[in-house]
Amino acid sequence: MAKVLLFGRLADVAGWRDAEIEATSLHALRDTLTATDSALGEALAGPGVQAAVDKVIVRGDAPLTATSEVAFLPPMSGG
Amino acid sequence: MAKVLLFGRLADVAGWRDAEIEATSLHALRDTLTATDSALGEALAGPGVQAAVDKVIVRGDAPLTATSEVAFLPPMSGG
Amino acid sequence: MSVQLQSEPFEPGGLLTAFAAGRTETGAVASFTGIARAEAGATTTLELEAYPGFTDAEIARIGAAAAERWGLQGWLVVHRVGKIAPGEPVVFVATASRHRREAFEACDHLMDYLKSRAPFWKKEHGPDGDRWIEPTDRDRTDAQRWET
Amino acid sequence: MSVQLQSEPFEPGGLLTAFAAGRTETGAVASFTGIARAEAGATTTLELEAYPGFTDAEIARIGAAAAERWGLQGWLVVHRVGKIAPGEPVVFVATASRHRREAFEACDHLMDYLKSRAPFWKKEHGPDGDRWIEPTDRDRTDAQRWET
Repeated sequence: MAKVLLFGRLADVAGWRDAEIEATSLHALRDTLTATDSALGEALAGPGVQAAVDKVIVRGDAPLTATSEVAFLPPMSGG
Repeated sequence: MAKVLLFGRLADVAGWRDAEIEATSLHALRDTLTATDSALGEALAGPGVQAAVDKVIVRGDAPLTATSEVAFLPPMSGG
Repeated sequence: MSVQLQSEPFEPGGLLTAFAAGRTETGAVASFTGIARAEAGATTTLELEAYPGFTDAEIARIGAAAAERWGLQGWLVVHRVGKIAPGEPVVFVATASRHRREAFEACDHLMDYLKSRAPFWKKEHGPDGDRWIEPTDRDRTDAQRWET
Repeated sequence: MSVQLQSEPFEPGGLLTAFAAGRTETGAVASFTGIARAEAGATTTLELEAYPGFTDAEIARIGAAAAERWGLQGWLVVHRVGKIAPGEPVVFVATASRHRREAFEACDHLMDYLKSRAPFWKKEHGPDGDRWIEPTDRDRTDAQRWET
């Protein structure tokens, strides 16, 4: 059960900001999210959206454990 | 009797900061100061030394009245 | 050498006083205060979202790099998160160095980073509803000045 | 839009608070505080001489030109005169504008002017006696950046 966090407009698209979701890898997590909510799946695949695992940006796939925290980050706008 | 003000190192050279001196023009005033104190005369003629009459920089000669204020300004150093 | 994200309003003068205190070998303190503009009556409220533990770590990394590049004696970033009313300060940056050029450039650089690329997500609540804000072209141009 | 020459110490944070207060259409406030450095134990005292009525008028003229050039919403220069102890603030400049680039550039410009060409005469009282200080080459170079 990875902890999943959505930021910015991703949370608006999904209707939630954090959830516990079963997944053993980042790719598997994306597949699960897309299967559950195609609009969110599309938003996650959009330009400039990044994923962080345990607060480190990850490109490509990564294994997840029960204590992993995964954050999906839309393009950062600055403050 | 023009009021004469010396700034920065000019006052150190002369040993005074302000004085009342009889002069009808800036040139005449410079001549009087140089005749009285040749070291001051030399300092006043040094590079970058400017004169202001009634707080306006004057290049060349200018008439002086009894209420004129003449300031001799060494190169400005900034604060 | 500090980053502070906070939802409460802050007072820039008090931050400057504390930052500048007791610096006998510092010749220069530059500061910048960014304020939420009222935009002439279009009563919008700014909302900033951060990722705690990630946003502050990224800003600290950029701050440390700036301190190294410009030889800073100190730096401070205080940034609001959450809803911010018009007229309230959003961000305060201060930098300290021996000479003024370094303090100015580092402060300017940190602000360009904070406004264009720092991990915040920005929403405007206005009379016509909410909208997410993307960085402006000028923000990108300003930030690129430092990439040489 | 104000120049203040004073022989008493001042507190930069209080000046920034007053300057930034009530600015609903200002997005950016830049400030700079110049501090007399202790120079690692060489206990020198800085002494600044101004020509009252001339020095402040010249600074006001440069401030007004900067306000025009960068579209400032406000600016403030506070400058010490007389003897200044190590660690004490010498100069405070603040600028306000809608966007940050203008506030930064105007503040930077005013400081370059104040440090290199403003009508002050500067003396250092040190362990080896007194000496008059002339502008440094770097001051001249910094000031020349604005002449294009």
